[in-house]
Amino acid sequence: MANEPVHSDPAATTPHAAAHEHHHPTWQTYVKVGAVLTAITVAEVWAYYIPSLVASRIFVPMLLIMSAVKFITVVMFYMHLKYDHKLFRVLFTGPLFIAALTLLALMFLFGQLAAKLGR
Amino acid sequence: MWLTPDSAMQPAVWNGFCTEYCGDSHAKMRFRVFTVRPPEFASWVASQQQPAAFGAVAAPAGAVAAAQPSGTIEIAPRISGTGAQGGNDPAVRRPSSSNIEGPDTVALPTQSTVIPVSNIAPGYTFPRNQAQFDYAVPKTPTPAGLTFTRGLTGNAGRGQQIYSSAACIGCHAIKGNPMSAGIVGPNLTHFGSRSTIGAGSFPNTPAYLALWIKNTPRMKPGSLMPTLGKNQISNQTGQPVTTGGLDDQQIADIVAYLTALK
Amino acid sequence: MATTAMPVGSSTAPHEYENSGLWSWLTTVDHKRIGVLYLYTSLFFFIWGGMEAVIIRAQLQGPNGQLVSAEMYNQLFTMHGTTMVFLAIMPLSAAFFNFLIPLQIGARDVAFPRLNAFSYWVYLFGGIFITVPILFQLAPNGGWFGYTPLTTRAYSPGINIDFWVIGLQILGVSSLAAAFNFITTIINLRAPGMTLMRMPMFTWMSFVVQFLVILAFPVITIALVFLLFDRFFGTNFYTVAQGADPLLWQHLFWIFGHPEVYILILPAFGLVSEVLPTFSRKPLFGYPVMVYSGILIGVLGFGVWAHHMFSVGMGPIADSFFALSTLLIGIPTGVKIFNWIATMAQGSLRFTTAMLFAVGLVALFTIGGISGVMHASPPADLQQTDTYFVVAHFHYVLFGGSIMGIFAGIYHYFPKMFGRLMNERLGKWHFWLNFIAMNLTFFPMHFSGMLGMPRRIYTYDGGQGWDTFNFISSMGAYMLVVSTSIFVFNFFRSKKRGEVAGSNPWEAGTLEWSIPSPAPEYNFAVLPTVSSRYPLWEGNEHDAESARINAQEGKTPAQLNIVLPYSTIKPLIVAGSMVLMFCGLLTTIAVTMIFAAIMVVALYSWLLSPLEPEHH
Amino acid sequence: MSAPAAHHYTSTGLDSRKIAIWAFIGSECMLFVSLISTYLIYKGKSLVGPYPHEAYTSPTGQTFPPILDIPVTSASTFVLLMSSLAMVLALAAVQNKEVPKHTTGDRILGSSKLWLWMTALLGTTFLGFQAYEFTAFVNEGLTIRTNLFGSSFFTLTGFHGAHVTAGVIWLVSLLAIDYRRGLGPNDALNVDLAALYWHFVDVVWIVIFTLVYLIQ
Repeated sequence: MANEPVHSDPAATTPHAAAHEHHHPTWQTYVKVGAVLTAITVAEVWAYYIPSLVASRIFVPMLLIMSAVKFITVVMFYMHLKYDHKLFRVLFTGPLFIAALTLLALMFLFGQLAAKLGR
Repeated sequence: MWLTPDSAMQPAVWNGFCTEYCGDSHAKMRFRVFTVRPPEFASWVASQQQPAAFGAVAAPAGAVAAAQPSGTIEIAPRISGTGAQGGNDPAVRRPSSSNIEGPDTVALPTQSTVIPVSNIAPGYTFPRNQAQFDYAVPKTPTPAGLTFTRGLTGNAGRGQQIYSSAACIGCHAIKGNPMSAGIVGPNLTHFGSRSTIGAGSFPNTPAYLALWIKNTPRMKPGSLMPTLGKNQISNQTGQPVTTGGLDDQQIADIVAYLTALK
Repeated sequence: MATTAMPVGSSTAPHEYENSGLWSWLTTVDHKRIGVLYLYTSLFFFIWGGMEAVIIRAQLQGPNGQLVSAEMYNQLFTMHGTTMVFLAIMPLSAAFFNFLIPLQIGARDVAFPRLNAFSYWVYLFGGIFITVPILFQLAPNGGWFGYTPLTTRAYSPGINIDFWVIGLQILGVSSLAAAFNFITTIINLRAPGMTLMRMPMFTWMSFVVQFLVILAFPVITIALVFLLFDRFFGTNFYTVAQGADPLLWQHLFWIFGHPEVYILILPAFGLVSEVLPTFSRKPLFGYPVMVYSGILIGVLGFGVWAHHMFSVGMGPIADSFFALSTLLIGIPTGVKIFNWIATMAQGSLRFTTAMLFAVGLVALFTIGGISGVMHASPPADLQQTDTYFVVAHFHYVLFGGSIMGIFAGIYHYFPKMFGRLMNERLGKWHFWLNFIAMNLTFFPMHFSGMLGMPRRIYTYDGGQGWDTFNFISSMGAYMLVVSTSIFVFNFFRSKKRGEVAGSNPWEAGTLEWSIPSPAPEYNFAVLPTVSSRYPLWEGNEHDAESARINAQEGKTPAQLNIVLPYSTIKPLIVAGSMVLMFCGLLTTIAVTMIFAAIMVVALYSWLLSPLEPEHH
Repeated sequence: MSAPAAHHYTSTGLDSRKIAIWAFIGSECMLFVSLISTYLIYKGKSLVGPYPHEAYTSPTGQTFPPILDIPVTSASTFVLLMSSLAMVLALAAVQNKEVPKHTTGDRILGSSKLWLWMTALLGTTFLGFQAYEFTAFVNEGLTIRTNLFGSSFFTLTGFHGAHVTAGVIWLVSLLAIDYRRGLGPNDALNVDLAALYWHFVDVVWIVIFTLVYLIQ
């Protein structure tokens, strides 16, 4: 939830504990991640140009999944959510969760959800 | 929304309010719901679909040519609005709820008589006796200082000419009066059969109607109808109305014409 | 412009803020002085909104009132709503956020002191921007909710709604800036030993409120951007002719609107949760339950918005979903009420004025809560929506809830802010008059509402059964004027001649009471350690030691080797130029360009200048 | 940027500004979700004017091809992805500036100035693509006033573009500081904030690209 209390709060650590270990990934990792992202983007655009695929029912879910994978990849690796303090994960996933629910609710309320699923 | 009156229910009228905020006229968006029996409702619907009951030009495709009564109307003595609890302006007193002495007052049916649907009289059989439902009659006092000359008699025929040449036709439509085809204002084809004017602001009597036409924005703030009475202060310009203003006699004629549109 | 050392205050008469010249107030970054600024400004707007309410009640005292015209009435009730929500209750809560949070968590100041000053100045200029138009009869007249299509250019061609749209955007910036500041402060600047589950309840409720702000305000910002674009650039987000759906505004507004009403009430809940334990001499009953119910209210707050829209015909599925979620959110609120009652049970109660107001909240908010749950069910709401029943409901929760809680907070924390106690006798007069007048004013509205009196009507016909109820309400409103003036008199008199209060006049248990009153500029001589929820009541010897040091008066920051941030005028300049930049939309684009440039220059100079003297 | 006085006590050991930027990103999530849901709500509801994916013939017989240009937008998406890569390399360069050369084999690929330049350049290229796309649409008869698609599309991509512009200005300011006094590890946090903001703006474009351009 957005403001779940952080249980692993270092209660009485010395005022300035050694900042959590700073082992950020190497530049090779970053370039590999960049390549993966590019590959997914190319796959998405390529899928767009296959009429049979576009007409099929799995086109939209497939694209959403690929976009979600890219989203998570960038957030985890480039924004260091994987390596940083758990607090940032809560600060980001909480609002993201509420935002996603609001988006789904709004689309349902305006009848677009049925339209999209019904396609 | 469904209202299902139980069988024992006598004909009644219910006060309605529009509660969606819409600006200056929000407090004056009221309506009435009349509970009637099906045949009365059918006769009302049928009569509403007829062209104007007075002065209707024979429409090309076989419309019923209504009779041409040369109705005259005596404007009731000076308007005064004594609201139920005493309007705070002594000069304004509400007229007693006298019936309209019009050319074709319709005898009111007693509740028991059932009117066969086929026999659709040009008027309609609706409980129009205001006294019977006093709580539904608006008791808003008329604005202070807005008066109408007393004892004028309006002629419906002349009223139709004035109506058809004045600004009215720009906003209002009357089915059967080809000149009048405006859609901005309400349709006046069966204006005479309405029980109130200005969305429940005032009872539909000649006295109120005359004041209504003379200076609508003062009668109901926020209404889009311009000030028509000659040398009344117009709310758009703040100056007295000179060009195209209607004097009291012209207004009386229009009142006669509108009241004839049963 | 290093801060001047603070003269040694005599322990008898509490010192005024040392260099309290105008310049020191314009450049302050001290969270306590910003809190006091918020308090003064929001009390002024509270009285301003109250005056608008009195004129409304005078107009509705009897049928066919002639006091104000329809146009003026619409501007009055719109500004009454907007002023009370955005310029009075939220900033009154912000006054307590600013003043209390750092003191309660044992911090020297908020995380970003200059950003804190910026939020205040944006609020002040935004408040002036949206309040001045009513003096020229150009005030917004679309209602505090501003439903489209009425507020689109086609149906509100005037400049009124432009003031409203731009005013709310400005106030949104102020709230958002403050929210980021407080989230970081609460997470990062807690005293050693103060885990999240040892934080005082007011800070917990503020924590939830800040998340509500950062998640709710962006949504109304977008709704207002759409309205702004529709009105100024001819886009068609709300133009039905182009196939748009005006309900988009209602949905976006209420996605913000409902969390907003929790933003208005949770700080008052927090203040009551501080006052009740203090005057029951007992810790708060069920602390963890209170924390989790606060969080649950915060999270569920985003799932209930459409109960404001049962009558727009969203269909049975949506109606029943939002009815259920609204009923669900009633539970954590109810849990809080029971916890407060349990706190008072078997406590040795001392009915000071603050305690009376806190108990007043528990009583009146419960009435408001119950009348709220009534129209959680769509069939009942179809009858009650847009009638005075709803007006009664939200005045019970806002006046009976937020304002009562805030008055409790003012009486409770006045000594800590100004070093003097407010007069208890006047306080009791204020409470009882306020309590009676509040009920006189708002209880009859339940009946006129159920009899079908619609909201926002500037007049009504007699003989519909509403006349006596409206008359009683108006009399109650005039009584409220009397009770509020007693409060104002008591407030300003006690600042000068109130009884001198030591550091802990109420023998409360939380950290803010361990330092002298009024609190020194550096707050804590040494960072306090915390090992329980009430350090002054249950603290171990380590806590007591730090509390003893902090209680000493008259130490200067230099003596204590404490570095305080520079006072700076830059936040004020950035805020001022931002607001004037927005004014450009109403005048010429050149004005916007000029002030945008000034804002960017001032912003860069702010960001590049050091926060505080380099630590040698 | 003024380096924070290091001795300030924090209860989590983290820097306050990093907490603030993450809260800001959480808040911006709601901002962009409102914009995106409005676009999705109004998808397919435009009464007139050029449509995103279908051709349109106006009553006067004028025909409009589907207006969205996928190849150009795919290129601009690739440019923004690479700018994210450049940004993260710039951050790594700043963080490991003083780490002795021989051990940095796996940490830095070039100087911070290089990568900051690359990020800013790629960002500006993306803005160039946007500007080209906007002018192309206006010439083809789709302005912000034409229909619902125009309004919601231009507002959504406009807001995103404004955020990218702010990001580029932030990066150029960092570059200026880098040239004036160099960016060392103790400035790393300021670059980290800019990086987080930049990656967030890129992630929002990833969602927009799929929802607006690829899904019919």
